[in-house]
Amino acid sequence: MEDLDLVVEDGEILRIEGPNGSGKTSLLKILTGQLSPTSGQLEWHGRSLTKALRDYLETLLFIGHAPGVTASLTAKENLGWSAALADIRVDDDAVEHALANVGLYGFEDVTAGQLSAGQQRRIALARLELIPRPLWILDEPFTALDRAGVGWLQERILAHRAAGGAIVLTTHHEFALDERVRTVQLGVVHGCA
Amino acid sequence: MEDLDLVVEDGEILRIEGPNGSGKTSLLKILTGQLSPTSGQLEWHGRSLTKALRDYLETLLFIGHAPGVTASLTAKENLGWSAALADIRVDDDAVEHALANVGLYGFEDVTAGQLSAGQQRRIALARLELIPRPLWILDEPFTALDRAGVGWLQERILAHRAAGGAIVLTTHHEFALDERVRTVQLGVVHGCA
Amino acid sequence: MWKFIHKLGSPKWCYQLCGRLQPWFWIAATTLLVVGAVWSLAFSPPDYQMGDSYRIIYVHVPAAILAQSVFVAMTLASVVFLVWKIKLADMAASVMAPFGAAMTFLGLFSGALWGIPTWGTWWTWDARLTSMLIQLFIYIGIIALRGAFANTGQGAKAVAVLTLVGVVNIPIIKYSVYWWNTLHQPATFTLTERPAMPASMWVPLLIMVLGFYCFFIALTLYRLRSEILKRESRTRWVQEFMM
Amino acid sequence: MMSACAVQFKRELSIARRRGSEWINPLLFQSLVIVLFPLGISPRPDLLATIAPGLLWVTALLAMLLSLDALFRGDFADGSLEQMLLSSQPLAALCLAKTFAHWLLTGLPLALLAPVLGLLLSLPVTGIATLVTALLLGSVTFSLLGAIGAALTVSLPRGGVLLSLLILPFYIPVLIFGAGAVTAAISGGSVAAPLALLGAMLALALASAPFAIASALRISVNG
Amino acid sequence: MMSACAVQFKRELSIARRRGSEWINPLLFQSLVIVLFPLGISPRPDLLATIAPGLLWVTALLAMLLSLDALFRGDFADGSLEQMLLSSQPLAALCLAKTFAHWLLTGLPLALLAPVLGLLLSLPVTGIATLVTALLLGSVTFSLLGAIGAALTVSLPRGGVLLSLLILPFYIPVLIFGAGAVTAAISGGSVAAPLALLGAMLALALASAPFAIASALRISVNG
Ligand code: HEM
Ligand SMILES: Nc1ncnc2c1ncn2[C@@H]1O[C@H](COP(=O)(O)OP(=O)(O)OP(=O)(O)O)[C@@H](O)[C@H]1O
Ligand SMILES: Nc1ncnc2c1ncn2[C@@H]1O[C@H](COP(=O)(O)OP(=O)(O)OP(=O)(O)O)[C@@H](O)[C@H]1O
Ligand SMILES: [Mg+2]
Ligand SMILES: [Mg+2]
Repeated sequence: MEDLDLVVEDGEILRIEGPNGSGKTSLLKILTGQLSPTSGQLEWHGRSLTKALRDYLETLLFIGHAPGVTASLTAKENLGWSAALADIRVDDDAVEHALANVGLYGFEDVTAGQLSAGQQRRIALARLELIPRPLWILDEPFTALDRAGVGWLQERILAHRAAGGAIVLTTHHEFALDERVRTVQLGVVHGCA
Repeated sequence: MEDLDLVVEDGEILRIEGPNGSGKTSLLKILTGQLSPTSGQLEWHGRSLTKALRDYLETLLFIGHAPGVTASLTAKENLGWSAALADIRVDDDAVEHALANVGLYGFEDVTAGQLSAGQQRRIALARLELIPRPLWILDEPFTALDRAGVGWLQERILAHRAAGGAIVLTTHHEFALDERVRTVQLGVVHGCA
Repeated sequence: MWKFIHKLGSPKWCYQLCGRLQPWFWIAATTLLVVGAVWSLAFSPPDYQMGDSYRIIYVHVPAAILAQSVFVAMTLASVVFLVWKIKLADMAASVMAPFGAAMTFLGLFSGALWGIPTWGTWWTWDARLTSMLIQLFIYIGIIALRGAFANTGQGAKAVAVLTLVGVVNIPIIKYSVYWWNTLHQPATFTLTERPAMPASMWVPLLIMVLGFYCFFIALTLYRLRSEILKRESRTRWVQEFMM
Repeated sequence: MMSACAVQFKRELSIARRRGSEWINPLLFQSLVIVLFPLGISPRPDLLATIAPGLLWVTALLAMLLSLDALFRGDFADGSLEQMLLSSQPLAALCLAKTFAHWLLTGLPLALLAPVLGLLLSLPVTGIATLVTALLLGSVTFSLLGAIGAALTVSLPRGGVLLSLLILPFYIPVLIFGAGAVTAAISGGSVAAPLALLGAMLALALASAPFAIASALRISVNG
Repeated sequence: MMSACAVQFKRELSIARRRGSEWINPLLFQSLVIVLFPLGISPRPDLLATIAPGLLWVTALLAMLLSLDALFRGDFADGSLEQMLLSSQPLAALCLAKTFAHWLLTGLPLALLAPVLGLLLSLPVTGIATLVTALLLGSVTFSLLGAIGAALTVSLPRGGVLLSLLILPFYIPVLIFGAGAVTAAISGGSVAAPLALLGAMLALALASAPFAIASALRISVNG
């Protein structure tokens, strides 16, 4: 990967673009502190990320390629667990409300394994409703969503920015957002033997 | 699922549309003879599908949600195996050519597990180049592809139709094809307890 | 004939049929079991070798025979289910399995009890005993496999395949006493010969066996009815029925 | 943190409940393997009684080992593990909750079943109480150590056998003192020493395994 | 069809080659479990010699069983199995090729290793030749029957223990005659009868298992 100098600020959307295999997922993994960069360094609020990792994670909501939805739990149980991991207390109403917002009203007590690809994805996205975190990092969040779902998610992202949150995302989707979205273009890939 | 009466003919593109969970994947599974419909029946060239299944499968190329690409084999080995399953003989040149066509030139001998999500998907799509079959059934083929990949695949689909082939596909993507694409709209889902 | 099979495949019709047949089998089972039990315990003579301990035979043999018959019935049901896709056959197989397992256990248990006075040990690794133990494990495997699937239809088919594979054990149980010379005695009842026991011993035994069969059928009909209601609970006829 | 652990623990139990009678499988596995021995070796009761303590321990160990492979596999495949890693909760504590649930669903039932199997193998009754106590202590250690192996192999496509290879060497001390305690109880020797050693191993595992599990998971998920 | 099977077979071998020394894992597993026994039971050579034939068979059986769980799991997860099902090639033949590759990578090495382990357990040399022959025959049956179980459980999140439950009962006859043949060879009895029975079971499995595997796979993939 070439040189890259990124700054993400509150109230900003950063979109990472690039062809398949250009390293978007790897970059997000670096940004979430999962991979350490081969060179260069990460800072958060002026502190090195490795040192401030715990505090950093408390501000972060990440949804990756794999949605992190357990097939043998119901939609509600899945969200309850996510909330516990984020250390917030939620009652049944809040969870049901979040699920209704992502269009899963009536599916609260169906085990996730019985839902379609897009519906499982929506369970993961319901975290955005349930867990208030300033920084969202989303890897291909529009995957498997239908048109209504894409529309909802775009609005949700704009609303989060409006509320002062920051979003980093990758997507191959045509992205119907305004000009205030910063885009980073990653290089083309060259085959290697 | 409601009543549905579908006829797919040569030289035709049939697009199945519908919100998440409306049964698109299930419908494709029925069309490939994997699931049997609870009611109704399938015919192929005037014969019942269950009887003509073997002949039918010889005309079919299916790419589903899971790409069918083995992580510990190289791109080339994966395609060689796909060709063998389709009972066609291919030489190394043909395989390399197909891989180059999907933008994987130089990645022929990298194991698939080391490639990005979109690159793995491209290995699966290289089957469209390598294995000549009249009927393509594709479930969300644009998933994980970058813009160039989407463009390539759309052209490839049009070329296949022009050559007299038939295509059935599902996608939530805005689909930049002409008015000759037939679209079937599946119903909205209602939650169940 | 085809019409009949088709009709039998309709849960509603079958539910009613089971309801009509059920009382008769309960009556037959009770009568046969009571008569058989009284006769065998009170009236048939003690064995000249084994004394009174031989009376275990009146539980042991029916249980052992049922253990195998139930599995054969499950196999037939599985074939019907796989070939004609009649869901009812699977429901029947699913309610029979626990009963078969129970009978296998009873056969093993009574045999073990009986072994103490006659063979001087409650267990030996003899071919029949072993194949019977395998049978118990096969039953348990079948029940476990069904429980492991969240999707009922998928579990049903998987269980049907396993049942077809498992049926190879039945001839092994049956013929183990001929193929290997073992401690265990060969069959009492065969179609070609008269039993070697005196009639006062084998007639009550036959009654007990028939009684066990009737009990099995009655219980299966009863449990099949509740299984039908459970699996068809979303259909209109069940909902109307429940109101 | 306590509440996150409690939720994690409840989650494991719910998953197990959804999957029905799965907790019974290790028990059946142990029973089946124990049945294999008289079949393959010899059904002589005196011989069986001699090998009974060791056989019970080895089969309980194998039953636990087999069930361990799945401990993190599902969570890894569906991305839940990634979420756990990115949570601000201490990963070691979450892992401990998971491991404890695993023990509750396998180790505990195995320890409670042991007397029955022991009697089948004509194990003298004087050994039964020690057998259960030793298994209760030892199986927790098995769960904790095994979870390290499960964490290390979770990203590998065929973990099963490799996991056994990694973990079996560490199980050996537990096995020796566990089976030793039972043999001592039967022959009238002192059982306090081996049981105390089992307890010490348990304490050691409890203090260090959670951190090992957590770092093994980080390595497996992020490569 | 022959060529598709050949390619399928080569594919399995390439996958195994990519994964490196994986074929060695069952051997190590068997060796480790065999080591557990003297540790857990007693290192007396006469006792070990008595239990050696059975122990070798039971451990070989367990080693194969463990490796079987992964037979179709990877192909199921990445969609390759779906492609095999939708191929116009006969699924049973493809499954046979897969199963044969599995045997070549586990059963064969286990049979060839057996003499070494036998000598370690002080098994009389007169039994060695029979041990290898019997294991060669029996392990193919193990692979074939085990593949049915693997196919039935491939879609279940935690197949391992359940697979053992389903398949062990069917392994028991093979085990009895296999261990019986070795014991007979040592005591100077006739080995022809048990070996012939092992051969018969193999023939039966070979004729029917591929179809059972194929239909089990269809059920697992499509529900
Ligand atoms: C755990 C131990 C035992 C097991 C698993 C067992 C198993 C069986 C089985 C499977 C049958 C059914 C035969 C058939 O279908 O035709 C049977 C029948 C019978 N068993 Fe046992 N048995 C055991 C112990 C004994 C003992 C100790 C005795 C008495 C000495 C005994 C006497 C009989 C007799 C007389 C029959 C009737 C034979 C016939 O009518 O077929 N069994 N047993
Ligand atoms: N294994 C299953 N068991 C039970 N129900 C299922 C199963 N798989 C899917 N369904 C149900 O079938 C319906 C249709 O699912 P399907 O996967 O066909 O949807 P889809 O149209 O492909 O959706 P998506 O756009 O999200 O891929 C869903 O409502 C889902 O609840
Ligand atoms: N596990 C791995 N081992 C080695 N190389 C890897 C691994 N995963 C990814 N790579 C390499 O890193 C590069 C970037 O991969 P990455 O997944 O970040 O791409 P991406 O931009 O997310 O692509 P996509 O749009 O297809 O999701 C790829 O060229 C790939 O070959
Ligand atoms: Mg990516
Ligand atoms: Mg779909």
